[in-house]
Amino acid sequence: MSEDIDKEEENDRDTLFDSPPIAEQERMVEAILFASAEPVTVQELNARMPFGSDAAEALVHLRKRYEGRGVRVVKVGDAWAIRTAPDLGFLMQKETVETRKLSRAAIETLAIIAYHQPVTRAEIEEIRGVSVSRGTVDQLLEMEWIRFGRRKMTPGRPVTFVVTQGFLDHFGLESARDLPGLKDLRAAGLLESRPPPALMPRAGEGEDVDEEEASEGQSELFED
Amino acid sequence: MSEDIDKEEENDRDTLFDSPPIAEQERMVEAILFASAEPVTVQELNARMPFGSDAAEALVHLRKRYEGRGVRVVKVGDAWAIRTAPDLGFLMQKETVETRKLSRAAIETLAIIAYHQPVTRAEIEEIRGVSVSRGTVDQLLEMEWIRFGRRKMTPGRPVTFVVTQGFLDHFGLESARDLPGLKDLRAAGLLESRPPPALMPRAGEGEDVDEEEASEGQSELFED
Amino acid sequence: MAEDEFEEDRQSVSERLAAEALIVDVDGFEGPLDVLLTLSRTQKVDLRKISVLQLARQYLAFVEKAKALRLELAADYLVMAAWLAFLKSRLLLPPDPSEEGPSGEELAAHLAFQLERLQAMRDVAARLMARDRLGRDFFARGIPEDVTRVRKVRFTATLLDLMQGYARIRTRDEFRPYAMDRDAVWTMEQALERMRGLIGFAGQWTDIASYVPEGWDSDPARRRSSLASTFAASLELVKEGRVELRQAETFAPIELRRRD
Repeated sequence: MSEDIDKEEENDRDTLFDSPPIAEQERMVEAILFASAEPVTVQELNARMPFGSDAAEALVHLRKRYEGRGVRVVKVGDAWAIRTAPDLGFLMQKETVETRKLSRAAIETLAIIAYHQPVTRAEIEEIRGVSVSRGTVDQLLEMEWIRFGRRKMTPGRPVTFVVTQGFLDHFGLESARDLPGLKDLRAAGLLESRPPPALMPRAGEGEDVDEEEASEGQSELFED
Repeated sequence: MSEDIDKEEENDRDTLFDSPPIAEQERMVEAILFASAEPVTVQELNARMPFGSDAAEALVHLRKRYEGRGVRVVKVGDAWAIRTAPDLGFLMQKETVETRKLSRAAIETLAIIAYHQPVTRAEIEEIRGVSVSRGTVDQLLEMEWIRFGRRKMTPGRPVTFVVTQGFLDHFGLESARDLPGLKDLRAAGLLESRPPPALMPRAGEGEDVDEEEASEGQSELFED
Repeated sequence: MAEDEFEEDRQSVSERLAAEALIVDVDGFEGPLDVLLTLSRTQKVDLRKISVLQLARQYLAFVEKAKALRLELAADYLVMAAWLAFLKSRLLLPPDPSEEGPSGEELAAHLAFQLERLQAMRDVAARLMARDRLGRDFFARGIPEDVTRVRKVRFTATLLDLMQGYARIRTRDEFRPYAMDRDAVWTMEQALERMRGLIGFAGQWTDIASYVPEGWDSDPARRRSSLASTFAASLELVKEGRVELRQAETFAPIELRRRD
């Protein structure tokens, strides 16, 4: 039995002192990020690395190491990925994947979801002035650029849409806060959802949303 | 050779058309190797890079840069690719632990060892009424629930088995003496005083026959 | 600047195009708000300074033109036209203090806000789509190495399992042959045996239910089984010519009598 006890003590020591040196952890993060086409969260990195590793710290080092190189360590939402430097895109005609051309309606709907998220279908219709076709939303869902968010706590509890990590990855955004022109739009009050005065004609017969509370989520998402 | 002459001509042109600096070429090779779905030959690299580039030289630099890193530049046939460092292969595996109930044969063997330790294989077979398969004992040894005890001072000096500290920990026992006795078992309704069926095969009688298998098949039938 | 010199010309071209589009291709517009936004561009001012009154007039003219050309206009276009006509009248007439609801200026301001917001969304959408994009300008790993899943089985057992296992050995019950639990089954053989001994006394018509063994009529499963086997045994006895059966009507008791 004393043998077993010795062994246990050893294990304890392992967990206390034997997390890999940070240079080694950096190599591990490097290998995992290189291997994956999809962004990997810090949580998942830690889960795959030996006990006691600190992927977040290793990432800081790794990111610096790849500054100015042909590939970069980029942040995508709460995950990390390695992507080629955009200035070298011209070398990659071979790798270019022809993405399905999005309709104007789809592009506008996507932008509205990105800048106004979480946003209901009725709110999108209010902004665009026309009803949103099912196909448009379906297409964006299928591309995994948008997903369902929380339901609004308004009558009818309508579903909301938010953009995904895939969206951020595709457009090279660290977070939804980095959307181009977001600050200007907010300063100009264009992200506020102003309730239309009575008698105003409205687009579509979307869900009956209480517009007063419609923009509550927006601030939540973008405020730090 | 004409090739060499061509190359020289190329080099002449280099000076004329400003081939990218070698550091830049290294970045390009890095990005191409990263993004390509297949290993890339030097020839193809040169074809994709700006005129006057020397992918072979850039590769030498890139290869050196990745020495000792989490990924390496490796030659695959006559082409080049970036691959995870072999010593980090374990990071590319995700372990999922599945908990399964111990087989009836293993539980019974374990129970006999716990109640009768130190006990020889022959004794286990005598008590169980069937021969004990190697696999069952090995499994229990591997789980570190049993270990070898002292040899018996009987002819043939057979090895004995005893339970380990790990076993006691798992079952929440301070010592093997804390196992409930036969009386407790009966009081708990675990011992039925049903008479044994006639013609009970006894251990030792048919050692050639693989009784273990037969009983295992049977236990499967009874397991819920 | 040279650009300014061409401004006038270019505008007139785009205006002409817009006018043509308005006339022939109503379907090309995404609803009344889109039309209004297009019309507002002809005012050549910042959307914040737009004249909603002028815009209302332009829109109404557009609807009139479409009507003259007998173009089918969707209901939303007509709703918007009616509303803009109403807005126009509010903007033109001095405010009536007795009137309820928002003022013409408030309505106009909101319309201007909607147009500005829609334009802003279109602008950022264009900026978004012009960004460096994955798969076009920058690229993900070309040869991803999938994470292989290694399944590791961990065996476990409880103290109860252990005790039960040991108890099983001590009681040697592990070779009990497999048998269906027959506690609630009264077989036809059993019924036949029981009835053979009893029918000698059945000189009178007797309900066959009375042949169900004692203690088998309370539990539903047992009652069902014993009744079925008693009935089947009765049929067997009829076949043997030892008894006769009768039933007065559907669902009435089935009665049995010895055959002499």
